[in-house]
Amino acid sequence: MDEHFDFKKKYRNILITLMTVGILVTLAAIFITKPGASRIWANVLLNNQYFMGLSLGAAFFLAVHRVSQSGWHTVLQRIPDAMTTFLPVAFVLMLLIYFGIHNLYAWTDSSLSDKVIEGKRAWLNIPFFFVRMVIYFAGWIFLTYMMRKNSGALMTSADLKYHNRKILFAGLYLVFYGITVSASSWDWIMSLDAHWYSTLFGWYVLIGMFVTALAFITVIIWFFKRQGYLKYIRPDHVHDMAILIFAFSIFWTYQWFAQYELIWYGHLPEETSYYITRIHHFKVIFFINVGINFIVPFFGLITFNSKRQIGWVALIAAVVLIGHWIDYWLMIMPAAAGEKAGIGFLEIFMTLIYACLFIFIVFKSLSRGPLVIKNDPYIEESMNYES
Amino acid sequence: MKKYWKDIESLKSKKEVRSTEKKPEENELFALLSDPGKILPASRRDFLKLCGFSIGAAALAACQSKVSKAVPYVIAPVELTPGVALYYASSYINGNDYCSILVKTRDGRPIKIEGNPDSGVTRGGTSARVQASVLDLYDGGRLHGPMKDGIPSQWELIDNEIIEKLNKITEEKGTIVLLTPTIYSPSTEAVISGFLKKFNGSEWVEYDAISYSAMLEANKISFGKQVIPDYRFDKADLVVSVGADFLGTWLSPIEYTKQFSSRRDPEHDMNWLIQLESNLSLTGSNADKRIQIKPSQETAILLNIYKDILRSVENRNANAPESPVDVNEISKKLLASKGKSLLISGSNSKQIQLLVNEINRLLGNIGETILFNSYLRTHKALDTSFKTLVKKMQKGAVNALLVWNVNPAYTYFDRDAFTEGLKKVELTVSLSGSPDETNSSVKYLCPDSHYLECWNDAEPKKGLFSLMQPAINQIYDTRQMADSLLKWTGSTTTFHDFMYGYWVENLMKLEPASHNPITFFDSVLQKGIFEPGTSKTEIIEKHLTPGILPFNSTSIKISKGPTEKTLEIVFYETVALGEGRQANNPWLQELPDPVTRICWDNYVSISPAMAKEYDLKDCDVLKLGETEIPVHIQPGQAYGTIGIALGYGRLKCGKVGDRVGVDVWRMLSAEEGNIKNTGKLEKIEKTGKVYPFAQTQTHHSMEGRAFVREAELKEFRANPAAGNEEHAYNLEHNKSLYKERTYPHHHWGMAIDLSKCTGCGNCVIACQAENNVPVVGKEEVHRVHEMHWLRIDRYFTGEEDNPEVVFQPVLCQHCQNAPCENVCPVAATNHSSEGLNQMIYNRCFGTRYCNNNCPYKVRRFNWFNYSAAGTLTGNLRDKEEMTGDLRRMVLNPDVTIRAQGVIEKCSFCVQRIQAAKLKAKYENRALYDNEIQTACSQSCPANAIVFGDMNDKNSELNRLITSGRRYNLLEELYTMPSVNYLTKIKNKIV
Amino acid sequence: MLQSPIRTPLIEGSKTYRSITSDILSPMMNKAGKFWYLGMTISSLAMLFGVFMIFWTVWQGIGTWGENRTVGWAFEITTFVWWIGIGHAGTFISAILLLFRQKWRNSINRSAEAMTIFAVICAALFPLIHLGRPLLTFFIFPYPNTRGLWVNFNSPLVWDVFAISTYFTISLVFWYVGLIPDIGTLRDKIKKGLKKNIYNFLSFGWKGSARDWHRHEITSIMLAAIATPLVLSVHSIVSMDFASSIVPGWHTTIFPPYFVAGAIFSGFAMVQTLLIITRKAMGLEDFITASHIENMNKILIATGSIVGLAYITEMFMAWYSGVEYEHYAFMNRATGPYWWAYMIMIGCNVVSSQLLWIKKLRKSLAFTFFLSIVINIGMWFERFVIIVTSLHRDYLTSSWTMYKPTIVEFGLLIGTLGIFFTAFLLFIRIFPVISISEVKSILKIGDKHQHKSDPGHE
Amino acid sequence: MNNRSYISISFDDEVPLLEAVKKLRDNKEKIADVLSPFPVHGLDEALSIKRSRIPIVGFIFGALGAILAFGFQAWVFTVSYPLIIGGKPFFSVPTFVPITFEVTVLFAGLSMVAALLIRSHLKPEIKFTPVDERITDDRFVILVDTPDEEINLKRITSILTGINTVEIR
Repeated sequence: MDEHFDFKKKYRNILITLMTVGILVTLAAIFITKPGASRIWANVLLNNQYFMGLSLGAAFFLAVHRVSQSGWHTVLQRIPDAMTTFLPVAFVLMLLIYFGIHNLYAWTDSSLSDKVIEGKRAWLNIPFFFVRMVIYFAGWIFLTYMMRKNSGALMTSADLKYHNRKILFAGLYLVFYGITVSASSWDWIMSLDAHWYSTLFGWYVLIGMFVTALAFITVIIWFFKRQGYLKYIRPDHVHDMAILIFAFSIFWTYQWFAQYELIWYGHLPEETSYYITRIHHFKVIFFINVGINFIVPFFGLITFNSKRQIGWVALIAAVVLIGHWIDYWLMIMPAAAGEKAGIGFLEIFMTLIYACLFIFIVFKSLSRGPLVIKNDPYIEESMNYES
Repeated sequence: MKKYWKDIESLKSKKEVRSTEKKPEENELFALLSDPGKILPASRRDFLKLCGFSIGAAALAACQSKVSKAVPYVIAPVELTPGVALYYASSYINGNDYCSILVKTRDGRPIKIEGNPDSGVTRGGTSARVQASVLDLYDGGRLHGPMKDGIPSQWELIDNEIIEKLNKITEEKGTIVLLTPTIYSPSTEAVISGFLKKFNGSEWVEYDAISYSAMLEANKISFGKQVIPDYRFDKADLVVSVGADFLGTWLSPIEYTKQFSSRRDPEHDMNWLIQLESNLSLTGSNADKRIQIKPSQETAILLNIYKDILRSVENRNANAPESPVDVNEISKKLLASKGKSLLISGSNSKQIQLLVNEINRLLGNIGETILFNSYLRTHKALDTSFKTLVKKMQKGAVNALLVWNVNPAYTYFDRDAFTEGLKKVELTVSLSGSPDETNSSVKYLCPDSHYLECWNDAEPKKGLFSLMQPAINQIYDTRQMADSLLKWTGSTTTFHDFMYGYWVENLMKLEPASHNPITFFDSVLQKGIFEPGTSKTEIIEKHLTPGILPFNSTSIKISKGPTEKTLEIVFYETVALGEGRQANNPWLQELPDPVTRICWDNYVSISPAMAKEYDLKDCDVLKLGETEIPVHIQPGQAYGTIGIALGYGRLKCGKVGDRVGVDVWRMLSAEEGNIKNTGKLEKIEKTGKVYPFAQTQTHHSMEGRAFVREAELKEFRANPAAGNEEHAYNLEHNKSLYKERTYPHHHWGMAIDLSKCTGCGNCVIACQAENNVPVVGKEEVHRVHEMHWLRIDRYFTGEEDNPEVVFQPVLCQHCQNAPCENVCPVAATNHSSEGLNQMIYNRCFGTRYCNNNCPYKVRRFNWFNYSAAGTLTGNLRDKEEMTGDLRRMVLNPDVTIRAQGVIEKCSFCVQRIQAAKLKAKYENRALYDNEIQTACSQSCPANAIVFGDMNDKNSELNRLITSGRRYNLLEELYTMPSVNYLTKIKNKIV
Repeated sequence: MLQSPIRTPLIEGSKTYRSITSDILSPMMNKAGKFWYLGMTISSLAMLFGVFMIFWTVWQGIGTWGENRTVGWAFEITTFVWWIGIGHAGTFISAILLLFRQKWRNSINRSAEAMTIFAVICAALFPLIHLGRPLLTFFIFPYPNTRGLWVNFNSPLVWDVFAISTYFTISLVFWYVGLIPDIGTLRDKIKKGLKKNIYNFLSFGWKGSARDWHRHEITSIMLAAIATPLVLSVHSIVSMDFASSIVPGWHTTIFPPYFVAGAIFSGFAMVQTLLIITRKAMGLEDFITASHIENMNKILIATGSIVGLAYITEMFMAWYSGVEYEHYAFMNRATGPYWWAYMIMIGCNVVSSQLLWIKKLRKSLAFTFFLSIVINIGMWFERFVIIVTSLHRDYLTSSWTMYKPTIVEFGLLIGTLGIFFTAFLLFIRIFPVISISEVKSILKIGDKHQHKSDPGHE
Repeated sequence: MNNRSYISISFDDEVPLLEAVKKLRDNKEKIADVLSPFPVHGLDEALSIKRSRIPIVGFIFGALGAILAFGFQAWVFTVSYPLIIGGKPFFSVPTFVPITFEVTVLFAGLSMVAALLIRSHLKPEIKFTPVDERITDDRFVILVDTPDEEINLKRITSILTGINTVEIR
């Protein structure tokens, strides 16, 4: 019950080494292959979005379960809680975009005389862009902080008011996140293709974030269990995580399909432009994206037994994590870097830097308290959970 | 165009049968029946052919007497092949309207009228009225036979009685009056003069309801000839029209539209049109500059123009009151195009017409744009002669009145005087073919046949002749008017023989090459027209050399400007209904007015500013004197004026037209003997009632969307894609997610030149006739259930009070990426390998999804069983009786009629495409360019619509669609329509 | 199974297995009251009215409706989508809540599923009668016809046919499979007579064997698993009827999930309407407790907010797209001639459901009942707004027009309401409205007393 | 089944039932069947009932449905009667997806229900005599397979002493 995660020196060293390697290779890649400023900045944006998405998705996971008064997740709630601690860092990283904004967003060019972009100026202008960015992050950081604080308080106090407050902030987070996840994805991703629009886009990104967060939580569970922690997480919990990955991968595919199908069907040039760029130049990646994110979790987790083995589920989750990285790549790169886009050393190692940083922060946070919040009113229910 | 005649040429050798005026079908048939012992050799094949034809024959015969079984022909009529259309060249004559036409018949039934491209007058053009006239043939409301005192009678009995009475009157030195509209048939004129000779003391009075008598009188003074000159809009660089709707209704609109539109080609030289008018007319909506005036201001405006021009041409001064509008520009423009301009006025005031003549003389237009060699003969009547007649009748000085084809009891403003006079006439005979307000109170009805059942000739313009020939046997027991007159004169010849004789005697000599009367007549009959070369020199009388016209501007009276409060009324004819002769024609009734887009009604047009002032809304009912009439707010109506259409509110024309709209003829008045088409009104009274219109377009702005793309001529000259910049953008941006389809063989397409289109509505009726489009009636149009496959969208641009007008014919665009096709669950609409968007009626079960997804809204749903092809019997919704056995004879057998609950739409006249392809295949050749004409492209008097194969690099269509003006409607949707529009180029006068 | 002590019990009152049986079966064992007869009379009259209007439509033609050249779909498709939407709550409750371990669903799923089936029947009527030639409906099926022509698989309407029939079949089967044990109970409770024979026949010989229960449970959960994406797909496909077109206001990618959310929203509202009456009329307050109502209210807030978010997204995107047609379509929605419908939609769906944040209102039965009706109206108007305001002013301004419904169209709506309530009233007297066996299986979870007295059962 | 003899042990609650099952199985008694008014939690494990293969049936038939539906649509559009529709390709995969999905679900769902009915011998029957009419109400019954009723009755009663049974016969 009073399990503490020990963020051993060994782990730290590995992470720091990997990060250093990442930085070195990234720099080398930049100087040797000369990928162009757009592609570099697009990578920054891609990783910002991806790892911020992990945090936001984790918070979403918590919020949904808390609001629906679900008990089973209680034993593992510290993991997503820890994932949300990355958000302030994500904020700083996102602010970096300021320096590359002209390389990324065509609409920042004020000399551009384009009727469509002219019409969007009220929304798409640099000051407002950053004002919105600050608002989004302020809200996310504050609400996740409050959620974390109240659930953390239950480590020491058994007062039900923390529990209730935790639920309250979860509800507020859902509302705020529901609105801002759409708006932020329009801002940061959709506006890369300044003409293109899709009403579904925000929700599509939301589900992507959720699936990645689920996958990441699962991978962490696997890792911790390997390290001997989290004994009380039983196949029943894994089963539920697997069901969620399975279900929301299908749901993601559904949204992917809904967006693609409707645009394919309507065949209006202002909409198809998005897919034309991606299918014509990146056909393989385009279909790999659907393959990884749908077929792998679907067939990998369809049977009863496969859902109950943490090793297997974590493997599928890892593939899904890569899959959704590709998904973001497809959303961002073709628009930002054009035909020069590709997956090379730059992409892989810059992601490595981010991943190490992210894991470092998560582990750090996890090491700050017991892995189980023993005063949570649902803890006993969760420990004894049977699916 | 010559290629077209392939059809008719093939008839040449078979002409004899026609010209003998036998009715071989019937004669042979009955001969056979009466001699059953006679065995005729007929192969099985012949037998089948005959069986096929017999269906048509039976249908025909059914109209005369009940036939309980079909009897096949045993000897085939030579020229008939069942299922193959025959075309007869003929002429459309209805009152003052004239058109040289080809009558398409199928299995003995005329089903479609097409323009005769060889005619020097109408040049292949038609009008909505001409197109619709074929339906009049099958009007069950026509008089079915001779009647006496309202009781059906026999021709022989009636003839004897009339002859007896006429003779008696002549003996007693009484007066016999023959009352007709203008007659421009030379043979009929000869018959009439024979009649007048025979009955001593008889008179012939011509009466036109819409009269141009002031013009005739003025021309008599100005030019010494009481004729309407030959206006040449094609020669005029500048047309200034004061209230003359020459593209719509003025004099000879088909001819003028042809001429005018030939000068609207921006690639060549474009003319200018300045229109000064009160109502927004069809011409006004096509004008480069339109100035709103009150009718009372016309004189002052013209005087000012006169003053300017006189000063500049002859350096003389004239008095003129202050002009209500700035005429400097007009005068300047007129002077700049001396000899190449044309000033016309629609007024029926002698003074104004004199003034117009004088200005035209000063400008040197006489002999240039105003010619007299082939003057117009279709309007000859003087109002004074009819007025005299009415006076005589009232005095009882007329003993016999023979009325043909005029309806003064309805159209004459002082109709009470006429009807009162009519009662005092001993012998009243009407020769009109349809019931009307006049012949409902005459003693003898000797109904005329429909023009498609008649022989006749015409000389609409001096020296330009044409023939009319029957395309069907008489449906009813009717007799053509000229035959009746011949009979009563005591002649034994038929009018056909009489006419033949007349032509051989008088006209053959005009063609020195011909010697054989039979071949001469037959060749004319085959072509439909006879236009012997007219002499090149003008035939204006010598003494009328310019400069000494008997004209004195000081004699012109200027009526005192009415007070601001007084409203002026302008009475006008609508393009569809004219004076109301064809009021019983449902096609015409349902044709939306080109400008107001209202059908099945007339109304008071009122300007938006005035409506605001009087607190009027659309559809409010007003009381004008004794008549109650609804209001329509019409942008572009001159402030202080209202417009009301004549020709409505008939009471005795038949089921369709009775009580449609309001009769306002009584509100006319006469001035100096000429009937004015204007009036005054002291006040407007609101009744508080509301009357819903059947209006097919209720939103009049394009809302900034580029449906009709426009440019000025100057811009166009600088950049052929002016106003069409979006097209290039769209071409670049319209990229496909998948491979685009190609249509390697034929790819049918169409180009519509918006610069040329005048919006007249002729194509709408042509399409309706060709494709069996049902009529739905007023109530249904009001419920937005109209069925026209082709509509003409009309948009206003600019300010509300003085809008510019653009027209855009919209039909199925035959999109290559058709949104409608995708969504049909049963694949009832799909694409042919030749690029046609096909509609399979019997597969359609009516989800209307295609209609929702059609961005052009060109699909039409059969909301009710309109055509009697419904799947449930007994639920027919046919207020206009379009589905009676007789009316259905107008149906084109090549086009399926559509059942209740199915969608229908334009097919690009696929039946014509298939027929032409078959023919070409049969003749083992490729299709010629322009060989296939859709109903709309064929009938367009402005040549605005061109149909063809987009794959044919040499086609006219390809020339048009490769021009910078080409664009597609809503092309940003990437539907890739096969219908292309060409930008409207306006020759703006700033 | 352990339950956290802070949770409210799922079933109130001190129930035993036997009392559960007798409580739930009482309507089947006793004579109907006069209110039942009154309700039956009203709803069957409404049904007859609707049947007459259907006849009238088929006989006369679609022209008897207010639709026209420009507005090809209006009232009927609005009502169709409305019913289909209502038909989503049942499967949502049965399937998705089952997967999400929401135990409280056990006492409401049966009636919600029945509601689904009746609503789908009402909905399925409209695609049929809205056809111009309803007698040829069979054209829609891909059968080998004499011309070798199949159907157009590109058309969302064909997808609709597959989606709705699959949905109906699976819902019906799911419902019936769940009913079998309860019919067994009925069979054993009724002593003799025709009724017993009928229930005997319908019970499929249910014994209650452990193996049967095992298979029954697995089948139920697997049906739930496949019904979950099914329920999503059905309304998504219905939304594609609109979204795959190119009509501005219809063609928008958010439609599939947004329609699903809207469907669940309206479905739950209808469930609330029915359950609040049913629990009162049939004395089932112990099974369908205030916390059930509150839980459903929470789902109403969630789905209502999603719907509201979708409205905002659509509005924003219409502006953001820079496409004038889109822009106009949405401006016209809010400020055009049908602004009132838009206001009803916003007011009834977004504003009203947000009131449920207030705990007091969320717990108030009267308010919930009122609100559920408001939401039902609002959701009808949502579809009306989407369909009519988009169509009546689309691309070519020349074709813009207005739509006004006729009495016939109102008759069809009233008629389907009649069919729905008639069917529901019959259902509550023929089958148990609450799943007896499922309620029994949660009896001990919910009951604190039982829990305390018997702590070691887990 | 009915012509064999059983000993039936009735309970009025599932807790003693589960205990009894455990005890009986520990004593190697052959439990023919356990009848209950609702699925008793833990009974499957107690009786070691193997997880049903109904989901596999569903998967197989679902896959069959998917292949049939997709194949049929593709065949119709490319081989049987290709029509040019809206300029779209004949083999238009995105539009085949919805129907493929629906047929998959339909096949899977119906096949699983069919499997349930067949495996559990559930079918409409005119005559049916339950072991105890209260099984569907509040009785839990264990049927123990037995060749000799009297001897076994005693043995079983002794096994179950201390467990709250309603009736053993």
